[in-house]
Amino acid sequence: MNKYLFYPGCSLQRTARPYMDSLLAIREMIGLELEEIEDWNCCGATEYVAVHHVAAYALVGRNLALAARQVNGTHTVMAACSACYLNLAKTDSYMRQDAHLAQQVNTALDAGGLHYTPGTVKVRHLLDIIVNDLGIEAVRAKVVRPLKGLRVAPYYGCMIARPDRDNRWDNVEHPLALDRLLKALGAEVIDFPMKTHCCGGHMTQINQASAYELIRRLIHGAAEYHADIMVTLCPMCQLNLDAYQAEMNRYFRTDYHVPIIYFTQLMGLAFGLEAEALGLGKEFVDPRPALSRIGIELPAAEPETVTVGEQPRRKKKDSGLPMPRMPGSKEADE
Amino acid sequence: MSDSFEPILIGFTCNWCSYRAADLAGTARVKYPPNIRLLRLMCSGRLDPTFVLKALASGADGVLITGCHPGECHYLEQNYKALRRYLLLRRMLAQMGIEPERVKLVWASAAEGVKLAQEITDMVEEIRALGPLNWPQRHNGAAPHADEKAVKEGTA
Amino acid sequence: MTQHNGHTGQERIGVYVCHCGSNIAGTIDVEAVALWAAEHLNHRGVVVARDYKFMCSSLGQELIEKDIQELGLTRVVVAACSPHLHEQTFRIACQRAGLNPYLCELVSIREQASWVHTDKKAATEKAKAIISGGVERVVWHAPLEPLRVPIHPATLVVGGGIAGIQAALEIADAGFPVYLVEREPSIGGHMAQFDKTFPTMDCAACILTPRMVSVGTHPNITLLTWSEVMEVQGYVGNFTVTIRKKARYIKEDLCTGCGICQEKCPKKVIDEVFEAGLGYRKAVYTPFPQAVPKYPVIDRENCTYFQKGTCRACEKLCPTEAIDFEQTDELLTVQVGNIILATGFDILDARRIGQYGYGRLANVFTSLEFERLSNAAGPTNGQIVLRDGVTQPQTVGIIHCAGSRDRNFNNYCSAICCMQSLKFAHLVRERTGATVYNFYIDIRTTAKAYDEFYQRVLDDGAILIRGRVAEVTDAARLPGEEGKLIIQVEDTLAGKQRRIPVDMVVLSVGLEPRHDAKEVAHRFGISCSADGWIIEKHPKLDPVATMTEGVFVAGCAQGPKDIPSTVAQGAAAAARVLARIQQHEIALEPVRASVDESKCSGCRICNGLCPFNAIIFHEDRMVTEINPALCQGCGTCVAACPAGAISGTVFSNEQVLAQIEGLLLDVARRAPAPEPAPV
Amino acid sequence: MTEQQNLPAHQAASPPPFVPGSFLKEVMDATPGDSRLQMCIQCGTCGGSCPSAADMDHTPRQIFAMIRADMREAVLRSNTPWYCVSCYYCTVRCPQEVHITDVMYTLKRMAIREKLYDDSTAPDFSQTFIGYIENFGRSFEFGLATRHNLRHRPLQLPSMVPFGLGMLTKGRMDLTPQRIEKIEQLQAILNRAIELEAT
Repeated sequence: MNKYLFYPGCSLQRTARPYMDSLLAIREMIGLELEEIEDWNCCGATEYVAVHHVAAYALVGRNLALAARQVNGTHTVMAACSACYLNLAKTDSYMRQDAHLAQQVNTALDAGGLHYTPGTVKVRHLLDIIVNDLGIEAVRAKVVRPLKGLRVAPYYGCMIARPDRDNRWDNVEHPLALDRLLKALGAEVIDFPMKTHCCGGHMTQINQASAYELIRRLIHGAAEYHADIMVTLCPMCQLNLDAYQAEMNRYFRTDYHVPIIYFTQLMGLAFGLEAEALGLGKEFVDPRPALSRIGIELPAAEPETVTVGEQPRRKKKDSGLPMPRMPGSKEADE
Repeated sequence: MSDSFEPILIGFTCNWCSYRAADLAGTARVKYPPNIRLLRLMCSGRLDPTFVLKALASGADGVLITGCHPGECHYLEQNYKALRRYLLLRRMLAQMGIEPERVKLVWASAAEGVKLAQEITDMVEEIRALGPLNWPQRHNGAAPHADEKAVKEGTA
Repeated sequence: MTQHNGHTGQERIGVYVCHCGSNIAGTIDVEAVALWAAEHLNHRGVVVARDYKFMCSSLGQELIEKDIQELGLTRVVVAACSPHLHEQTFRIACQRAGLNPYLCELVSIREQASWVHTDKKAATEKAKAIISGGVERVVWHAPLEPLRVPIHPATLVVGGGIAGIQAALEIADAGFPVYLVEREPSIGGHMAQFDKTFPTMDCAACILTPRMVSVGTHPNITLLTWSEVMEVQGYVGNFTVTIRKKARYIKEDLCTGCGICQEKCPKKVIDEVFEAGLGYRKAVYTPFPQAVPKYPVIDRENCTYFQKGTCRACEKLCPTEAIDFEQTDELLTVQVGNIILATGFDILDARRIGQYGYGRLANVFTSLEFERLSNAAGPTNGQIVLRDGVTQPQTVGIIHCAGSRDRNFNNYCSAICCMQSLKFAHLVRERTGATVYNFYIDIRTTAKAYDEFYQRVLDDGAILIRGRVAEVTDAARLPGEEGKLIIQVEDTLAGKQRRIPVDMVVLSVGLEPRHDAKEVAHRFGISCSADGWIIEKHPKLDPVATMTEGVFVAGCAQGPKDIPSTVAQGAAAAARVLARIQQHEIALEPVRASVDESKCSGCRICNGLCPFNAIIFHEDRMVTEINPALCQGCGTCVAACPAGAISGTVFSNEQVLAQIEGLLLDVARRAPAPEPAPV
Repeated sequence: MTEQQNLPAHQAASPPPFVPGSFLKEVMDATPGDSRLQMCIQCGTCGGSCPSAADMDHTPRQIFAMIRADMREAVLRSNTPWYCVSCYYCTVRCPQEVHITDVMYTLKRMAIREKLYDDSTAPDFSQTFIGYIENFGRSFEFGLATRHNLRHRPLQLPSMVPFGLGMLTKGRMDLTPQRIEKIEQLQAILNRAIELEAT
């Protein structure tokens, strides 16, 4: 069992409840022990820092200070929401770099009887922990219902990989961690070109035309690649792409139907858990047709070896010139 | 300038790397505090520990020794010998009641003008924080504040 | 100009403070410094101190010479720039006036004071201390003679690209022997891969191959391809170099270069080197038809016989029985007097720039791939086509500065990409008529006839967009984008984000130091800058020498440059070497250690310290001796001798200790109130 | 003070003398860490990368040029920062490693403080959002969505009903906000921080 301090964040309590449920459901199976930070507060999302400067960092600083008090055997704080992850990591990193800011934040924390020494805790995202600490092999070992034939678009969104101040990711433009994880579940992972593009963030609340355009780009991209389903790891991305998909369709007079679910839900399905325990069924865009296509509810009937169709524009012809060799491409295909 | 303590440092440089780094800092107009006075040797391996003691005894508050990075010595491996002497020297200083932090060894290649300037800037501040050495006074009767801490750190 | 006379000490020392225009005088009160030296250092022997606008000018030098003769100076201290710049100048001036040149000391108040400090008062005080150190030190100087080392007439040139070829030919044509070592099977380097060369668009092969042939047939050149330098020992004038000649598995004396073995070899491999991964070669191969030498090599890793034990098709079919599977690597040892490193460059791995999709998106090419694509002898016979090998692109986007001028990759400008990208635009326009977009941050066409070429490319109809490309994607979003690569960019002159669909993208990837540049530099006793390029002795005035005597650098090993500059450097390095060879000997700094046998206690502490084996212990007399021919003057043994029996010239204990005292002159008498500056 | 600020005293009258580059300095000082804004080479990587560039009245690159040109009011009236979606593409791609997203946050704060941005939707959204945090310590989507939409898009509210109902019936939204235990502690911290900002 690997133990981590856990910062759930507001979304996992509410809008991303299925993310929380599925995380809790698979937690034991992958050897994840979580200890919630007591009385944590909101990270401020992308809003607090737009209004206040020191207060925005002090707001996050309180969470870091509370986490530091709970350091016991582990000093790693895990966040599942990308915005929470970034805010926590960024505050710690800026407090390390900017002594003046660190001093101001601590002066503020002092008003609440708290103090935070930058660097005391290390902030990491759930995906990072699953892939790099627990390992793809541990995940693969738990798969009892491989997701053969399910075409999945891996969607990382922005804030998990950017800005990567502590160099955690192999590639901020085209990360592969989620791709590898989904492949280990048996899914057919498309080389999704929009995998780190923006879902629109808070734009749905501010300028719908702009927001819908950003949503359209992603949904259109996934549909172009014939993805059955898009997998996400951020509550904001899930909410924007799922809950506003119908609105977006109305706005552009389109008819996309791309279900958006959390990667933890897909892990649970592959592990043989029940859909209900994973919070499935609370989506606006119904994922059931996609899932039943690969017979996910039926216990038997292993589908035949599915032809791993080359993606439409990546076909190689015999007269063709060799492609540059990509390092680690073998590993990524496993 | 205020009447605050302005430390004086002696810097030993290697002809092949750090002296050229100092030249480069100059050519590039990189700024560092004027508290250091540099002296050229052919190699950090030429550094006789006596030179450091002489500098401290003659009124310097700190000594910066610079040489080529490990593995890059112009004379193949003499900087390792400098490193060995440096470690012994720090130990000896501690035993004499002098803060071993007053002597520091850093590597700076001929390309690292900016790094050298930064090391000088840092060390001037460190010595400023330590205060004047006043070697002659210390050794003329007054209890050298040789303490266990200094001895311990010197052996580190 | 001011002059101050002091009283006479034991030595008669002259101090000369240079203004260096305003370089020194702008920060340091040079007049006050000279005045101070005359007044406060006269008890140390300073009899005259002067300041002058430019000490290194002939008038400045004459000033010193005149004083030596008229005032009978026995020592000279010049306070000016770094000794690495003008030490020789002032030594020679002293010599002209009859003073032993080693009795002159140059102290640096420019690099070490005026240029690095802003506080004028503090800089002036520091300059005084530096001069004081120099005066104390110079007292202990001894008259010396330079060490004279004979120069072996042979030269080693490492790297057979155009820089190495040029250098080798210049020296060989002058009548001296050259060893040219190249690690690939053929010389020619990157230039041999190109189709056309800017700005004149001559065919690269047409101008390069005659020179390659000259190298191959030159009686004074020993060409060692498929070879690498393993070890270098010795010093300027006499290096001993060990070269590994890798087994070719071909008997060079029998091979006629007919090519039958290559034709018949059943094993096809992607050629990652010469064809930049865009074409194929066989397991037995010459990289290209005009290769020099003409003999192929067998690539052991891919040869069916070596891997599986059967095949030997080449052996069976070779008409001259030149195949020899039993060959082994050979080690050669050669003596040379000088070395020229012309080891070239690598290109940045475009896969690192994730947003440009190279390796993921088939029709994104690197500049080197494009060179092969457009080369008539390349994998497509010069047809500019997409990765499918047949389709001509209708639109091509060329991205400048890919991985250059970017702190995420290489922070420097790669110097050739602007012209290279414009050349590509010209070739695409000329050969396919496709629409061409060039995306640039700045256009840098600064050499002769370069800007005219830029204008020619504009006239060709290429569309230039000022903006660094943000990303290349195949995710279509707008009508007209389906099936295309979309280049997303801010057109900074229009101030608008644009999405430009194209069929082909060419990345003008930056130049990088060879992946093993650091290792190689270390082998030759020289160093690389933080970027990884070999450091030259002086960036402006000594661009082909290195800090190690006898080792020179030419071409891109020293930094990114175009072909004209590369050739110029190859020739320049050769000229430097030829000057040495023709003088037969070189004068070196007489910095050496020696043992006073009467003081040596025979403790042998120094014995293990010398990496050059210059220290010999005489068991019979129980004393140590230093061989001056092997000693390099580092001084490590001097510092170690507990009996003080070893002394080192130029950096003797007395000289260093005196300098320390001099440098701290003011500190020793540090007063509570700051000394008023002399007026 | 450093020597670079030896500026000619060309204005004797009462308004403080115009100091070229002062707005750049102001923006950089108000951004945490080293934003490197002075290093911008105007290459346009930010404007090319930005998913919202089409909606912005100036691309980020232009904003940086305007900051250098001391066009203070024009910059703070620009909608550019308010269309920033914090995707950080510009930041990671910038060849000079300018912390562009953080600079956008700085410009938002300046514009709010000086009430210069005309369209109040985005600033109001941020203000409403942080209001919930200050009162409860947690964000509150239902309140946020209804309050914000009521104020700015009352006519569109009916179209949002399916969304809201969906969220509620799917158990993804609550009607009442959660409150952290030590809300007073948080408020004390935030108040002290806001005081520090004022100084």
